Amino acid sequence: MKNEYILEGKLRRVALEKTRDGIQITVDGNIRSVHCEEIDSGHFVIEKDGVKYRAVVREMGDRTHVWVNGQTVVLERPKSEAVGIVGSSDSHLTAPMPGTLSKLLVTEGQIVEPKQTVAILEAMKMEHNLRAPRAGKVAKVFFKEGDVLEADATVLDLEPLAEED
Amino acid sequence: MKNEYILEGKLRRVALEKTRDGIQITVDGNIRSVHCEEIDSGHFVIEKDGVKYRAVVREMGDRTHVWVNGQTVVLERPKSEAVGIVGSSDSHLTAPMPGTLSKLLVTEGQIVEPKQTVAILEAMKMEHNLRAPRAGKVAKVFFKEGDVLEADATVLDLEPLAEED
Amino acid sequence: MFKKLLVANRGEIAVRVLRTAREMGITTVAVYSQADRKSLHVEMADEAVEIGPPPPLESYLNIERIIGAAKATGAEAIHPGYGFLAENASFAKACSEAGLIFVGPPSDALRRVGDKLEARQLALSVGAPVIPGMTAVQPDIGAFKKEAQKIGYPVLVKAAAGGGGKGMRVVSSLADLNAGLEAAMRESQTAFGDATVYLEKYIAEPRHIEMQILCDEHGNAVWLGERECSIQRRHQKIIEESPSPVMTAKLRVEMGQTAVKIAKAAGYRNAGTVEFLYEKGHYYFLEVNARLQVEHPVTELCTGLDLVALQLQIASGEPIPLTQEQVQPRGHAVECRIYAEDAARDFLPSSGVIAALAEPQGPGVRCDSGLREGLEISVHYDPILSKVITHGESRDEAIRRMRRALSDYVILGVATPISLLLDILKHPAFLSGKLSTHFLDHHFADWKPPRPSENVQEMALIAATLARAGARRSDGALSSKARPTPWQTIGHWEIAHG
Amino acid sequence: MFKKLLVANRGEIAVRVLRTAREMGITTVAVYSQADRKSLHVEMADEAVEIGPPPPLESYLNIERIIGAAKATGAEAIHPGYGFLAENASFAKACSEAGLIFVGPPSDALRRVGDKLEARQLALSVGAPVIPGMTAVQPDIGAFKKEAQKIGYPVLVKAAAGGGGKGMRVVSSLADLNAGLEAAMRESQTAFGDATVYLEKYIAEPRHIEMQILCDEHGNAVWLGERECSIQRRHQKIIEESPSPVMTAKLRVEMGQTAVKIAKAAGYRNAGTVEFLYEKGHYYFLEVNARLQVEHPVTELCTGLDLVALQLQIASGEPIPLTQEQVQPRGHAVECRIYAEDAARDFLPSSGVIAALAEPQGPGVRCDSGLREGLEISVHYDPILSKVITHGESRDEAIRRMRRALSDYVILGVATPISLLLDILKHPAFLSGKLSTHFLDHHFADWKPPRPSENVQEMALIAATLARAGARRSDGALSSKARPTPWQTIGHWEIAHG
Repeated sequence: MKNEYILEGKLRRVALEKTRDGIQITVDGNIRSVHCEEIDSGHFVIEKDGVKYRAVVREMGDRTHVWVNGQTVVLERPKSEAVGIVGSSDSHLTAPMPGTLSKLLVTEGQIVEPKQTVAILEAMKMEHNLRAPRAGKVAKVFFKEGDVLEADATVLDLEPLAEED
Repeated sequence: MKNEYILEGKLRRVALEKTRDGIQITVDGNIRSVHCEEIDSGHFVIEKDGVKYRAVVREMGDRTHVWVNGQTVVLERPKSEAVGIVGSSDSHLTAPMPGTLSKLLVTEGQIVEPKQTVAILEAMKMEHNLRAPRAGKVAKVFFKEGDVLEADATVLDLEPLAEED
Repeated sequence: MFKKLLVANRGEIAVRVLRTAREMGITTVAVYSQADRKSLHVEMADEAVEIGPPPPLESYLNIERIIGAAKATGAEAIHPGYGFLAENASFAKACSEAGLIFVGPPSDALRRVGDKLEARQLALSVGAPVIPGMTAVQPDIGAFKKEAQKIGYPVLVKAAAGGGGKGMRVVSSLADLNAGLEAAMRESQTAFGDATVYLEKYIAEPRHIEMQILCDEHGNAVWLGERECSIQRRHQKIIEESPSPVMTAKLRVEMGQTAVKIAKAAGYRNAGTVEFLYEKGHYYFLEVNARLQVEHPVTELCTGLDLVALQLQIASGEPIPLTQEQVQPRGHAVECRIYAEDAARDFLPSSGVIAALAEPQGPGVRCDSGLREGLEISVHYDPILSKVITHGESRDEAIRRMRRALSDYVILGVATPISLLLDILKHPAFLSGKLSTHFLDHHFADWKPPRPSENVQEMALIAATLARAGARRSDGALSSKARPTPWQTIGHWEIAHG
Repeated sequence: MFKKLLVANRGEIAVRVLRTAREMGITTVAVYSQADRKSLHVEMADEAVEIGPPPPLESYLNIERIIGAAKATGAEAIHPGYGFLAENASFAKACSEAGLIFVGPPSDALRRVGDKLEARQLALSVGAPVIPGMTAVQPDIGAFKKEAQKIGYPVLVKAAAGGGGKGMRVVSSLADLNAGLEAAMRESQTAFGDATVYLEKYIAEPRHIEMQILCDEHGNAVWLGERECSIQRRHQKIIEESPSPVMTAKLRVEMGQTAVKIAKAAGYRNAGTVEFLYEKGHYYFLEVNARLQVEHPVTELCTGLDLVALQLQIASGEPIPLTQEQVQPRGHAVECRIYAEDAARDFLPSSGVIAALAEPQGPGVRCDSGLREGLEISVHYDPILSKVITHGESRDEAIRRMRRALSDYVILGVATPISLLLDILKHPAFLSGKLSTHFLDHHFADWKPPRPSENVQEMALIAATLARAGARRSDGALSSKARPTPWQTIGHWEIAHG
């Protein structure tokens, strides 16, 4: 089988192929000489060059979380959408977690600086500052103070500054 | 769904039935008023008359092991074989676990008393006495000393004592 | 001793209290919100009562519901844990009015030490050193401006009802005073239902050192040794230890005696903590935490005592079963708090489902946890998941043991600060005991999680692919227990070279 | 300190040793038989080497393979755990000949204390009280008959190379002597590869009390307090505790000093245990266990020391880092051994797969385990699965804590003695400390597991049926992680009345 993941912004390819001697693993086309032991469902011990790696894998939607020797690596499945769509973090500001919009500090049409706090979200008994990802003009605000937001809800749209701004 | 188990030698019937108000549970035809919470796969908290029971269930072949509040209850699925077959413990002596038959203390035709040690099985670095389940005559011996036995292998058959024995 | 106890809390602390109560042969009652139906504390208690919808105000902060649950189940006493109603004087009062034992200080003492300004007065009255600042509630911004001017910027705005770093703001100049006051008041209102704030001198490089105390109704009081809790983020502790690297035997006795004096002056009862700031050989009274604290296990591992058992004994009217001389701390203990939060993104709380879990075990390792696989971490509550506490003969051994324990701790599904904690536990300043409450700002302001090595990345990619292969193979071949048995999985693969 | 350690063992003890080694920054190497590929100790080590097929003689007892693995991986030292090669003088010798540090006594000392008769002579030479019996190997049955006649029946036949109750038989009359000798010799040959047995007076109601010692190569030696291990089945300990309920401060010092004297006379080094029988105020030297014992955690919890860390320090040539006066045991500790065995069927070992597992946690609870869900418990090895050790301020607290811990311990798939242990921990004779090595024979000879109440039976039936319903529903709906997520399961059922 073949598998593709995005890791650190790069597309990585893993292939498992049955051969006469066992199963051949390639990463980005390079054969990897490893010894794999499945300990339990989603729980592996992999040995490479005499070094052992403990790995625990859980798929969670589009993301696969893998714990390897005390570090957590998050792999993303490549999106089927066409490349080129602007990342949401650039043109929209989204709620990083569910919570209550306790303070809205900008209005539509206002120009904001990068990292400027534009709203305050309250969740888990704490206040969290939502900051502008870049400079821009607030094109649209989708909520008002006191609204309860779901995770990833778009709070506001930013549009690029025109030359004259 | 309906389920049957043997518990303490008795046949017990459990039925789950969808009703307008939820799911109705009957045990041996009697409705049980309980509150069930599935915590995780095979892991339940059941409340009856204000008392909580924690239960962990694992099916293992014909047997279902259930841990309930610190006690382990083993349920058996009723065998499809016709009722009336003599239990293996009564007419055969079986190895309770895998091991080496280190000593055979009876020969075919010999009459044995209940609880008499008839063979010694060695497993896990220990000797274990195999004892006759009841009085009887050794009808057949299936292994010799030094043989390696699987769990549940029949070591010998016992036949009931005739009147004249 | 009473026969039945209701635990008015959730998560790891409810589990921890339930364990000791069960060991003492006390029947236990859990309460839970609709979000916590499948929680460990609900499962562990002998009985459990649902007390309302997920928002705390409608469940864990709902005094009427909780007292109702106690009456309905015949509980004689209520342990509040920490947070929620633990330091709520009205709740303590409502308990006693309902004929229930509140496992904590009497309502009066709670009110006295809960008001930061009154607590300050109490400390002054017994001669304890305090931080320069306001001594009474001030009605308007003008008074704050004047006071700030007097003691000099930077100043610290604090919630009078505060705790846990909530409702606190450092203000470094007059220009920022208004905004700081507003933010602190808003947060204080949300967290404690009380917007009263006050102001004090901001101590630049303090250590946070606190003293655990016990008081009973027979006039006995002991101190159980200090904890240093200087490693904080967002004014909230994440690593605690005992003894403090700067503590001397003489200073310990002095701070212990001061702590007991303050508690006695307040009419305090049960377990509590007197917090101090320490800088350059001087210490200042900070506040009283009138509850069992998150970091109490550090003291338990050093003293060999069970603070919850002692709390229940004291609450049932028994005298403290040991003298000051019998308190003999031994070795060194360290606690790391595991929050559902992203340390690389300004400690943003993280919600989700615990998809994989393996908790650390072994000699000298304790893990106080409310977790299990499949548990949903809700957005409604404080994001503390668990605590790892290690004990060793020396500070060095306790720290090395903690590093081992944390590197064995598997939690997938929510972000945790484990890799930050591991980096702190390796940092030269931490290892040499050079701590202050600004430790993280000084040394970890731009911290990013260590980048996985190319080998670790490749192993993650391979393991993820193997897991998909395994999941595929087990389709349709699953046993009725709904997970593949070992021999149904892909098993042992030896990969031939080239 | 050496940099790389090979652990020549498996199961819980390998895991326990690996934990401390990792905490000390030592690189670890595990060895494993083909049956143990998926074991926890293999996963936990930095490197792992397969050493042969499942039978111990071909793997864990294969000296050549183990030393080969150490050389191949560059390990400098070998920790043998307990059992297998732990007390094998040839192995210790082979290690030193291969330039490897054996973490244990020198080969000579092992031989000296390993021969029960020579150990007896050693004890006599330092004036330690011993049990009347043979003082040398005897060539024929005639000599045994004569000796038995002299000391009087009942007598005890023991393997000279023995330990752990293997190769031992009580003979109560001349008629049974022959059969007893044969059985003991056969078992001894199997277990230790040596059929030599000897004979001594059988003490009717002894307590088993042992003293933990440490010796270094600089001539230092300390004793760390006693453990009482009277609760035994098949001559093998199942519950151990410290301090012993019959111990006095005076007797403890006397036994401690005697133990150290014997060890010094033997040229002993590293951690070891001197075992005694105790009856009516008298104690008799029994034997030296020249290894880390199964029950060592009891001493660790009381003293706050890490015996494995001390073993590694001593083995690397460091002096014992504490004086006799610095050893200050505190509180009370109890250990329960969890074997894969059926206590209701004459402790018949049980093999199978660990189908469900939840290990006890909480303050004062330690669980040393080599288990995980899905692990196959093989017929090839000693059936110990794990140990639960609890610590409390008093014996009562430690016992109550143990009851709570055991009643939380979920193991499905193999039989365990947990319900027997729970019954022992409630028994009046146990609670009052009236122990002897025949405790189980006296009080539990006809023990049957408590019959589940009708309610418990019904809950088991209902849960089993719900599990089947759940398993069915998740067919075809499984996520790729091959187990149903919580929201795919049957969830919350409220059953209406009537």
